[in-house]
Formats: sequence, structure tokens, C-alpha cells
Amino acid sequence: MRFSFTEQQIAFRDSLRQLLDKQCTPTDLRAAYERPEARTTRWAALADLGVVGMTVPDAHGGLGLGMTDLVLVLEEAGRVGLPEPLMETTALAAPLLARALTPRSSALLTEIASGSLTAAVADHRAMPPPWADDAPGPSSRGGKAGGNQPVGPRGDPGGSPTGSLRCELVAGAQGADLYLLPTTFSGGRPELHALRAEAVSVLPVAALDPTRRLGTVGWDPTPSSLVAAGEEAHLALADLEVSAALATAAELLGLADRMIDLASSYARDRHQFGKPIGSFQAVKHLLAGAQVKLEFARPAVYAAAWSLDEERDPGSREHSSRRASLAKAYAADAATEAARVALQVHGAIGYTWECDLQLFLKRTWALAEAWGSATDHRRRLLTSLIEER
Amino acid sequence: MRFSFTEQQIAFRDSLRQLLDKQCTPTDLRAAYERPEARTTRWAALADLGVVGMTVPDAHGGLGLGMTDLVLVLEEAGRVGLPEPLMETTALAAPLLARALTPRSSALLTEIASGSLTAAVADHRAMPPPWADDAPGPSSRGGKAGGNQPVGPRGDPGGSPTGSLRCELVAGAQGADLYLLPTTFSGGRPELHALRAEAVSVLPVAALDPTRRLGTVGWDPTPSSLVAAGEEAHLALADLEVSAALATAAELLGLADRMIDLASSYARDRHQFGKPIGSFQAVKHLLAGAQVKLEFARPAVYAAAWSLDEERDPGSREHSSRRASLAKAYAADAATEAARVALQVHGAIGYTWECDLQLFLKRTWALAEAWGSATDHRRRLLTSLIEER
Amino acid sequence: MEEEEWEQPLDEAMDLKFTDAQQAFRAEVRAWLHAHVPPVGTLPSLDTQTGFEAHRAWEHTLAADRWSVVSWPEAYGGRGVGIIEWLIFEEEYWRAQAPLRVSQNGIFLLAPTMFTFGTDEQKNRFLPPMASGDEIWCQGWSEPDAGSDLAGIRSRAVRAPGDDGWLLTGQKTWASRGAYAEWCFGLFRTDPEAERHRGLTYFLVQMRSPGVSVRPIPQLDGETGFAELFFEDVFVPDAQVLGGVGQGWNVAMATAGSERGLSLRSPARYTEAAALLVDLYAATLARDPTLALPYADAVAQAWMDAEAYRLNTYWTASRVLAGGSVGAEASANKIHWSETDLAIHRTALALLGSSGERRDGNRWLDGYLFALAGPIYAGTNEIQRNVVAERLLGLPRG
Amino acid sequence: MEEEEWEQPLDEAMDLKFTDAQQAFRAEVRAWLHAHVPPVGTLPSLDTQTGFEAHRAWEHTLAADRWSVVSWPEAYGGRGVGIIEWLIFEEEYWRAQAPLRVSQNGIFLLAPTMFTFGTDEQKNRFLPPMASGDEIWCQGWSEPDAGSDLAGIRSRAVRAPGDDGWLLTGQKTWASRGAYAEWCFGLFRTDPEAERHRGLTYFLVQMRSPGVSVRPIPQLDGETGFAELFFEDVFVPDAQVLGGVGQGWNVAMATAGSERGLSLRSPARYTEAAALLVDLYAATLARDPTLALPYADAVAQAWMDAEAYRLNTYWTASRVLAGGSVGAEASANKIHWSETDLAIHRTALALLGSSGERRDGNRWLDGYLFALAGPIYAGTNEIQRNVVAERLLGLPRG
Repeated sequence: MRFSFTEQQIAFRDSLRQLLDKQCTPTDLRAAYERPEARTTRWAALADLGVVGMTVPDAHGGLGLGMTDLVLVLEEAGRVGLPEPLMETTALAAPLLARALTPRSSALLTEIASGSLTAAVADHRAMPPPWADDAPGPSSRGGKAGGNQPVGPRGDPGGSPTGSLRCELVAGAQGADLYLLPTTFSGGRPELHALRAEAVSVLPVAALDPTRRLGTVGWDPTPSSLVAAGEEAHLALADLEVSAALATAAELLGLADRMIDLASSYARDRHQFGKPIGSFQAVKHLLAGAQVKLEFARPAVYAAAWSLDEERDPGSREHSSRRASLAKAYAADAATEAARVALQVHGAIGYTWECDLQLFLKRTWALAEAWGSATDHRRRLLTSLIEER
Repeated sequence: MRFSFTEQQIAFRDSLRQLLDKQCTPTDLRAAYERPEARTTRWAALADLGVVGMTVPDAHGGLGLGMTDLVLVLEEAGRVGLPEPLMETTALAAPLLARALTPRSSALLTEIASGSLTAAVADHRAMPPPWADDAPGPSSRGGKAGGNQPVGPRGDPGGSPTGSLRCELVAGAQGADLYLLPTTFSGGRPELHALRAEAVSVLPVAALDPTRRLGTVGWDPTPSSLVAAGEEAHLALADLEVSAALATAAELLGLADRMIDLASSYARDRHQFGKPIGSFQAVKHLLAGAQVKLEFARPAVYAAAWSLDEERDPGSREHSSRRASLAKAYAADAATEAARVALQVHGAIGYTWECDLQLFLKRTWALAEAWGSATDHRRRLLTSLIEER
Repeated sequence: MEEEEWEQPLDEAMDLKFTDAQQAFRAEVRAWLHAHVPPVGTLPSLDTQTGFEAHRAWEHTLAADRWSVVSWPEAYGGRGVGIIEWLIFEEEYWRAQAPLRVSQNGIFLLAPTMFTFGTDEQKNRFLPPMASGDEIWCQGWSEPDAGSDLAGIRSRAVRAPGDDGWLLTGQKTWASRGAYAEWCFGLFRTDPEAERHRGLTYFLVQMRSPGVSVRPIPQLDGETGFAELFFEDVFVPDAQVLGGVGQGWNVAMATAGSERGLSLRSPARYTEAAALLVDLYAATLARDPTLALPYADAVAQAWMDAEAYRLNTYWTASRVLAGGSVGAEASANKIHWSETDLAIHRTALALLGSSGERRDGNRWLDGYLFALAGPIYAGTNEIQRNVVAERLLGLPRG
Repeated sequence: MEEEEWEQPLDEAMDLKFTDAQQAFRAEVRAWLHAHVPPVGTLPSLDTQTGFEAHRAWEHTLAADRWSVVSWPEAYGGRGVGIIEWLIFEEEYWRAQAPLRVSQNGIFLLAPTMFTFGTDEQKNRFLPPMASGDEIWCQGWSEPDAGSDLAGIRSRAVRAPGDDGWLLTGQKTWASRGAYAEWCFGLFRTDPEAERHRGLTYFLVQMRSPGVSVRPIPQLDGETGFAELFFEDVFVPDAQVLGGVGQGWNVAMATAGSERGLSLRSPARYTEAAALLVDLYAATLARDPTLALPYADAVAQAWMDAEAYRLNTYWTASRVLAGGSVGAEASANKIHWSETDLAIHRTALALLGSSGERRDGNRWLDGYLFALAGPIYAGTNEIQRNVVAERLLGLPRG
């Protein structure tokens, strides 16, 4: 039993933090809001440091590391609100590609490690919004492997992507080089495909945080785009859910920490009624409550990461899946609470565009819901606990 | 639209409050803890004032009043933690008996109005506790009209009541003169019976608040004990649920008010760190939060009472049923919050037998769950809202 | 007790039904709104110049048929109806999903104060154009260093050289509609020696006066919801002092009570949103019960919160009609409506899941962002809890 | 970056598995408990005289096989095992539903302080009988006017005439097991001139000393959980001062940290209760899904809270093993476990519905009443939130 990071892991985290403190400031984030898909030197710098290729096997130019290493990195990405799809590329796409190495996936992995490729990964459970023309009615929602919808004629003024299949609400979709897209054919047989940018049609989706680069992706499956099918695809998608829950949880830790920092600092400086507002018990208790939640979310996330690395055997991830649900639920609640509290402590200032806080609020609200909300994960966890009895 | 009480109603409430301030002190409650079933002069005084017979028709010596008058009275009963079963007798039993006047029910109503009779009323949904030997398994729980269990040989050391039928967790059962007991025969046909004390067998149930006078009632139905059967019984039981939800809500208002009073008073007097603890923002905000909940629970309860009086036609109480659920859910949450906050403000003192607060905490916890918890009533309300659409 | 004592005159007994006249009034409102309300979403945001004018045009339409200020006396453009009728009007207004009121600051915040403290000349001068929408008002309450601590105001007013008015200097912030409004009401310090609450005066300032400048403040969603106002020796004649020199605090507190209390926040806003939430829940339940069911409790609670607010409003209105007043209860009210608004929208977004972050067509997200400001403005909920604890429960000041 | 930099010695990498030795230790604990733990519910309440002695007898049984204080050095009756092994022992102890520890105050609150501040003579004199259960300790912390405000202590000690010790006078309250304990540890003011935190001294007092009297305090459930202690010129020899005259505050704070932190509250207590809650939920779900389903979220959350506490404890233990310390995190810990305990029991009672008020056989109700005290004792959660805000977040003192 040694539940702590190594000195090397901490040192790597610290060097990444230094890099991001310089290259991913609130000013940089505001620039990314203007042109979300723009390529910056930041991605190259992250690749140079080894971050982008962390999960790529050594043989393909990466570091061959696991989730235990990655969570610390994602926490830093969350802390600065990194606009690039590091989670999608490094935490999700690379491990998916590395599951079954083919010449094609090997080449893609090498590109990831070199920093020349960003990826978008679709959540196969994402649905069109209920207010959309083609939102499913009571009978059109499938089971676990549902998710993408045949494209029909649509009247929406924003236009529609082309292609026979469509994936909804794909994070990182605007400007990605590679798209990992699931689909389910009749009879419930799942497939996972990897397509390059030129093979898909992306309709940008307006989001509260534009740097989420959300898009609706239209595409056509081909034999050459196939990555996994049948049972293999089923396991890959199940693993994807677990990894994505954990990765968002790690980013949420960093976001919660940043928001509590911003609010604590504001509470020390801002004076009302003749003293710093941080000396009022009401303000103290708001922030203390958020801090307690964050403190207990952290080990939950780290333990899930270790479990995921430990249970490498696909299809036998009961323990790590449960821990990932605990991690996501706890981190999402901690970050949501930190967001609420930080905004309340800032008061009207926090409600302005000029205040940095807004950048982190928006990312928090999005990630809290992405890849399963806290409630979703509590439900999954309870089901698993009851089945185990 | 005139949403307020009349001057007469307020004056009657005030005279009742005066009486109870003298005759139902914490000292009196402690005495009642020792001998819960003991008869006191208090009941006679309440009858003299007209309180006990409020809902009994004029012709039988009562005041022939409705819920709008009664809620203010029950609020006062809650405020002092009245140990007598006023709610069971006046809010529940009398209206049930008055639904279909027979010579027998007329006689019983006259006895109620004269103060010579207290009643216990069984909730037909009450079940034996899950740790009991004969707690039902997955298949033995009936639908809406289930509830009492055939008596078999039991091994529990506390003994078992005699009789072919049994009602669980009956409030006011210890020492009552009249028992209103529901049952369901095969085929789901409900019946409601009224039995005098000599015709039932009561096994006292140990409760946190002994003045709840809880008991398990064993009994045998006879033709002469029958009050209502079939559709009439079904409607009577449905009405009973609504009235009981509202009546407990009214008592909970009084309890919440009393506990906030006790805690506010303590917070003004108790000094720590050189000043009254009530000057600390943490203490202020705890109490303010409870007070806000109470302020909004009050009109919810009063509106439900008015609706119940308005929708007198049995079987068409959709509106008042929904309002009663709102009232119970809101009042239960307000009182539970007041209890939590009052205990926290009192600190260790509040955790002692000597502190009066404990008398009201226990009653609050019991009434919050009796006749449907806040969660139960939210579920009922939502179902009704969705059906209405 | 004699039975006779219980005989009540029927007109005094509790009665939650509307009178025939009230129901007729409701029918009239509903019919008019049905004929005049523009389709939902056709007016541009009132925080843009064109949207502002489009909303002003709607105010003209309302005023033309005397629907803009139903509870005001007829002399000033109203219908002289009572508080219950006003609540009925609001219920119908929200049910019809009619446009937001660009004139809201003036009508709901300034007007009650002016009715109480204004001279006849002031009422005749200011109320009719406020009712018609010809003059839109913004508030000059907060300052950068006096947000929750309103008594810490530093903007000052000194006697003008001609002794016929005042020269105002200072900075105000969080002025909703400040970028486009014609007039501003607010507090300035006229006695620099007096402490905190004392020495403040309530001024009515024309925004086009020389020396006034405006900086729009973009909100977190990029919209321009409010503005900073800068005053540099802005001349304001004596006739535009409301309620007497040095009386500003008392005058302002009356307005603050009104902002927090009955008049600003009609319950219809929340009951309508709660009804839409139940619709969303039912639709989600029909589509996927496992998705919807975990939120059953929260949906029911949000609906109940709105309904309890409605009942409490009628309860308070009845007390006011009987000659009662609204004191610190206004603080309890503000805590409740702001938390209710958040609960409704937070639950809706939870039901939407990932779709909640979409901005295309997602009215729940806009509503959530708006609701987030609720616990902050009009006195933070922390301040309101202090008021409840000190004034309703008698706890000592900190 | 060179790959070599990433090569880690295996013994340094994160590893949440137990070693073979730790697993063997667990097996040994489990086997011993299986053979010795009396059937659940057979011991009378430890807050009665007979129950107290029955629990003392159980302490003797534990001590006879060296299981009473596994983490203590062997010289004092322990096994000298590490913190992880202690956590394993606790997990097994709670899983076996073994009796409550009547010696808990001494072992968990006083002993850590004595190991840090005690002389060798004190350790040799006091630790072995504490480990064996021959001497049971109660605490003399709070006073009627110094509850949360521990620095407000008024009980005083003056030099005894013979100058070989002290005479203690005053009143202490909330002393668990105070009615039956042999010894008491607590703070008394030795310098009446010094302010608040200063001038306090930590004393070890024999309860049979002349001048000590005890008044049991009945709890809200009628049980006698704690007592008031009255001291009237009670002689205490110099050898029974712990940590130096006037050093009481620092000495006590070490103990207070321990009360709030790792050692008092082993996570096993909550993970076991949470597992029982899941059982109760599953049984209710099988009986009546509509009754159970509304509590699904709360059941899952309570289980998660207990599990997060367990993980956080291993996280903290690993930091301590690596030479780190536990500071204000102990306050975060106390907030978390007390709220977790409440959440578990509140949810169980919600599942029980009306049956929850029964006392016959209802262990959840007893657990709830016990949990209610959690946010109050060992420093109220309000005080703990101040500590978290001031010491972890750097907010200024009020």
C-alpha cells in the first residue's frame, strides 16, 4: 500500500504547470474563444514535453504511460482550462488505437506522439437536443449502443452535415485531424471507426464554452475506417466510457482548485463593510465547504486511475469502472460546488466577461455533464453494488 | 381572493395558546413521557374550549368547523408538543364518523365532542418493521389497500396482540377509547371499522417519543363495527390520507416555530468567544435558512386547508389532495431543517435530556415520516401533475 | 363557547377563489395579450440597441391600451386596479410568454418610491413617460467599492455655483440597461462629514446631461447586460431630488424593499418556468425513464418551490390589502425566489445532460445564466440572511 | 525527454494493493476476531455500570492476545505495527461488529499526546493499564462556559501547600464515560494572569481523589452518555502534569488534532455502515421498488462518501508514512466523517419510513442519534470550517 505519486511524477507535473502558466493564460483562453479551432504553438510545446504522447506506446514515439501518470497532467489541463483536445487525443483516442495495433493505427499513434494530430471522440450515448427537429420520440432511442441517427432532410437554418451517419455533440470536433466515431448497425452490432478530417463533415455547434469545439459529425463508414467491430468494439466502447469519466474527473479537480484559488484570493483583497469579505464567516464557510469536497475528490480520482492501470484486462474492469464512477461523481460535484461558491463570493464581478472566473465556470458546467453526470454515475455505481451482493 | 384568517379564528387560536402555555409545559411533557396513556385535565380543558369537538357537527355537540379552522389549532398543538391524540380524534376520526351518520357514529361523535373519548386511527399503509420476524417478503405487500397482516404464532419476546387482524404502528393506540381500523379482504375490497377499546388488543410499541402512544392493534371485524365498505371505504381512506397529511403538516409548522424560537433565544443568551453566539454569521445563517423555509410552508398549509374545505365532494379532491401533498412535503422539510439547525445551534446542551429542545426534535422526526414523508408526497404530486397534462 | 361566536360574515372568511370581476379582468387581459403579444423569440435581445428599441415599441403598444402599469392610478396611465388584479395580470403576461419589460427598473423600482416620496410636480413630470415607455430608467445604486455595502457609497454631490441644484461626481456600476436608458436614479453623498447611512441624497439624473459617460460591461455570456456610469460635475436641478436632501438612505431602502419584495418578482415567472420543467420531465420520461427518474424529486421540489412562492405572494398581498406591511419578510422572499429560479433551471439542465451546454435554441441555458445572478443582485442572499436573522429572529448584530 | 527518466523503482510507484505480510496480518486479525467477538447485541450498553464492566472485560480479552493497541510499541502492550496495519485491524474490527471500545478516550485521545509529551515514567506508569483496560480514562475538556471556545477555560489549579503538586478546582462537562472512569485528563488554568490560550496546564487526575464528584448527564434518548465533573481542591502531584506547566494549550491541540484526524475515526466504521445501508436499500427495493427508488441517489452518495473517506485515509496515511504531517486537513476530515455518518443514517431512516421511530430492534435510530452529535463534538463543524478557511485557504481571521 503506497497511495502517492512518485517524485518523478510530481516533477513532471510541476514542469507542465510552469509551461501552462506561461502559455495558457486567461488572455490565451480569450483568444481561443475567438478562433477555437486555431492551431497554436502550445500543442507543439506539449508534444515536445512528452505530454501529448504520454499514452502512446514507446515503439511509436510515446512514453507508454498509464492513467496514473495522466491524471496529474489532466488536472493541470483543467486548472488552466486548456483549449486543446488533450483529453480526447491522449486519454481517449491513443489508448483506443493502441488496443489493436494495425499499420494504420500505428501510423496514427506516431502522428499523435509527434504532435501533428488532434483527435475528436464521439460519445455514443449523445443525442440531438430535445428541441431539435429530429430529436427522437419515445420509441426511437436504442439501448446502450444507440446514439447516432440517420441523416434525413432537415429544415434547420444552421445546415446539416453530409454523410449517411451522424454523431452528436462531439467534443474537439472543430478543426480535429482524426475522428473516432462509433455506430450501431441493426441487430445492435457495434463498430468503431477512425476517419481523417477530409472524410467527415463537421457542423459546428454553438456552445457556452466555444473552446469545447463541439460539432455534429456526418460521416460514412468504410472498411478501411474500421477500428473495431462486434465484441471487440463493445469492449472498446465500455472502456472508453470508463476512461472518459476518469479523464473528465481529473480535469474537474484542476478546475475546482483554480476556482477556489480565484475566489479565495478575491475574498482576501475585496473589502466591504470596512474589512476583507474573506473575514466574514458566511464567505469562509462557503469556500471551506467547497474545499472539503475537493480534498475528498482527489484521492477518489487518483485511486480510480491506479485501478484502471491495474485492471488492464479488457472486459474485467468491474472494480475500476466503479471507481471511475465514484471519481466522476465526486469531482463533478466538487467542481460544481466550487463554481457556485466562487461566483457567489465574487458577486457581480464574477458575472462579467472581464473576470477570469467565467472561463472556468463554463468549462466546469460542460465537463460536469460530459461522459455521464454525477447522477448517472451514482446510478451506475449503485447498480453495480447491488448486483455484486 | 382573501387569503387570511378571520379575527375570530385568530382570537380562538390565541385563547388556545394561552391555555396550552399553562397546561402543556415541557414539565407536563416529561410527565407524559413517564405515563403516556394517563388521562389529564388538559383534554377536558380542550373539550371545554370547543377544540376537541371542532369538527363534530353542531347537532352532536360540536362546532361543525372545517380544516381552515383546525389548522391553526393543530399548529398550536405542534408548538407545545401536545401529548394527547387531538389530531387523531378531531382531525381524522370525527370527520370519518361524520361521513355517514348512523345511530352508532352519532353517539361516538357526541362522546368526542364531550371530551370523553380519544381515538386512534391506523394508517392502512403501515407495515411491520423490516427487522421483525414477520416482515413481508417481496410478494406479500399488497397495493394501495394492503397493510394489515394475519396474526400467526410469533416468537417475539414482547408478545403479540390477539385477534385475527393486526394494524401496525397505530398512533394514539395506547389508552385510546376508540380505534378506527382499515382492512382489505381478498379481492381488494376495503373496509373501515370502528372498535371500542374493550374489543381490541393493543401491544405497545417502544418509540423515541413515548407520547406518540404507538401500538400494534389486534382485532376482529364484526358487522356492528363496520363503518364503511367497498367504494365508500375506498373514498374514506383516500380522504383520510389527505386529511392526515395536512394535519401532520399543521403540527409540524408549530414544531418548527417552537424549535426556531428556542434556538434563537439560546443564541441570544449563550456567549462564546466573548459574544453571543447569535452574533456569528454562521449561526445567523443557519437560523435564517430555517426561518425562510417555515415562512413559505405556512401559506402552503393554509391553502391546502382551504382547498379541503372547498372540495367537500368525496372522490373529487384532486386539487386539495395535491395541495395537501405540497403542504406536508414543505412543512416536513421546514421542520426537519429547523430541528437540525436548532440542535446544531444548541450544541451539546441540545443533546441532553434536560434541554427542552429534545421533546420537539423527537416529535418532529416522527411526524415528518407519519402519513407519508416529504419524498412520498413529492412523488404523489409529480404523478398527479404529469397525469393532468 | 357559544356557537354564535363562530358565525362569520361571509366576506371575511378565507377565500382563495377570484371574484367574478377578477375573472372577467383575467379574461380581458388574456384576450388582449393573445391578440398583441409577438411570437416568442421574434424580438432581439433588449441588451442591444435595436432590441432595446423593439422592446420600447412593445411598451408603447402596452401603454396605448393601458396595460403597461395596471396598478397605477389612471391619471398616470394606469387602470387603478388592486394588487390581486396586478398578480392576475402578471400571471397572464408570463403565461403568454410576452416580452421582457425594458421599462422594469423604472416601473418596479423607482415608481413605488416616487409614489411615496415624490412631489406632485415630480409625479406629473416623470410617471406618464415612464408608463408610456418614452423614458426608460436605469438605476445608479452600486459602486465599485460599495456593492453589498450600499452605505459605503462615495459618489458625491456638491451645491452648484448658482445654488439652484447640485453637481454630481463619481462612478456607478451594474446599471442594467444603462447603455441605452434616458434617465438614471441613484444615491449620492451630499454631506461628506456624515457617516455611512447619513448624508446621502436620492437624485434623478438625465443621462444626456453633460458630464455623464457610459461604459457597457459585457456579461459572462458576452451579452451587454449592464453598464458603468461615470459622472463628472453633472448638473442636477433641485427639482430632481427625490424625498429631501440627506434623506436618501430611507428613500432608497423603500425602493430596495420593493426590489426584493412583492412587486419586482411576480410569481408567474416561476410558476410558468416550473410548468415548462414538468413538461420537459414528462417528455424525457416518455423518451427514456432511466434518464428522467433520478430527477423526479428535484422536478417536484422545483414545482413546489414556485407554487409555494405563489401562495406566499397571495398571503402577503392579502395582508397588505388588510393594511399590513412588508418588512424583513422581503428578505425571506428574495432568498426564496432566487433559489427557486436556480433550482428550476439547474434541474432542467440536469435533465438535458450534455445537451445543456448547447447554445443553439437552448432557452434553459439562458435562463440558468440569468438565474445565477439572482442570489447576488438586489442585495446578496448572505446579506438577506443577516436581515432575516436580525430583524425576524432578533439575533444581535455581528 | 529521455525515456530513462521515467523508469521508476518499483517500490516507489503508486500501489493500492496490500503486501503479502499485510494480507497475512489481516487474516490473523480476522481469525482471532471470529473466534472471540461476542454475538452482536449481547453486551449491555457501555453507559451502564454492568455494561461498562462487561466492555472492560472485553478489553481484557483483547489485551490478553495483544489486540487492544496494535500500533503501540510492544513494551506497552502493543504489536508495533504500522498505520496501514492499524487501518486493516480497524476494518476487520468493524466488519466483525465487535463491541465499542470503552477505553477509546484514553487510547485514541490521550495516548498520542502521552507518546509525544510524556516522560518515560509517565509512559511506563499509564500506558500498560490503559492498554489492558485496567484503567479507563475520560476527558476533562469542555466547561459549561467553554464549549467551542476551549481557550475560555476557567477551571484553575494553584500550588498545593506542600509545593509538591497542585490543587484543582472547577467544573468540566461532556465527559464521556465520566461516571465510571478511573482517570481523567484535562486542562486547568495555572496562571490566572495569562490570557486565554496561555497559562493552561494539562493534568492527569485520579477520579477517586478526594474532592472529585460526578453528576451523570442523561442524553436526549435517556441514556447516560456523559457526565459533569466537579473538582474542589483536588490534589494532583507534579508527576501528573503532562508536557510542562503552562504548556497545556499546545499539548491539548496535539490531542485535539488526533481526535479530529486519523486515529479516532477509522473509515471502517462508515464503510461497514454504508454496506448495511446498501443491504437495506436492496431489501426495500425487492419488497417495493416505488418505496426504494426515490432514495437511490442518496444511498449511492452515502456509500460514496464512506468510500471517499476510506481512500482519503489511505492517501493521508501514505503521506504520514512518507514523513508528512496532518495539519488543518484534520478539520476537513472531521467535517467529512460527521456529515457522512449523518447521511448514512438519515438515508436509512428515510428508507424505513414510519418504522424509523420505533425503538424496538431499530439499530438505525440509535446510530442516527449518535451521528447527530458528530457535527457538534470534537469542535463544532462551524469551528472546523473556520479552520479550513483560515489555514488551508488563507482567509483572514474574523
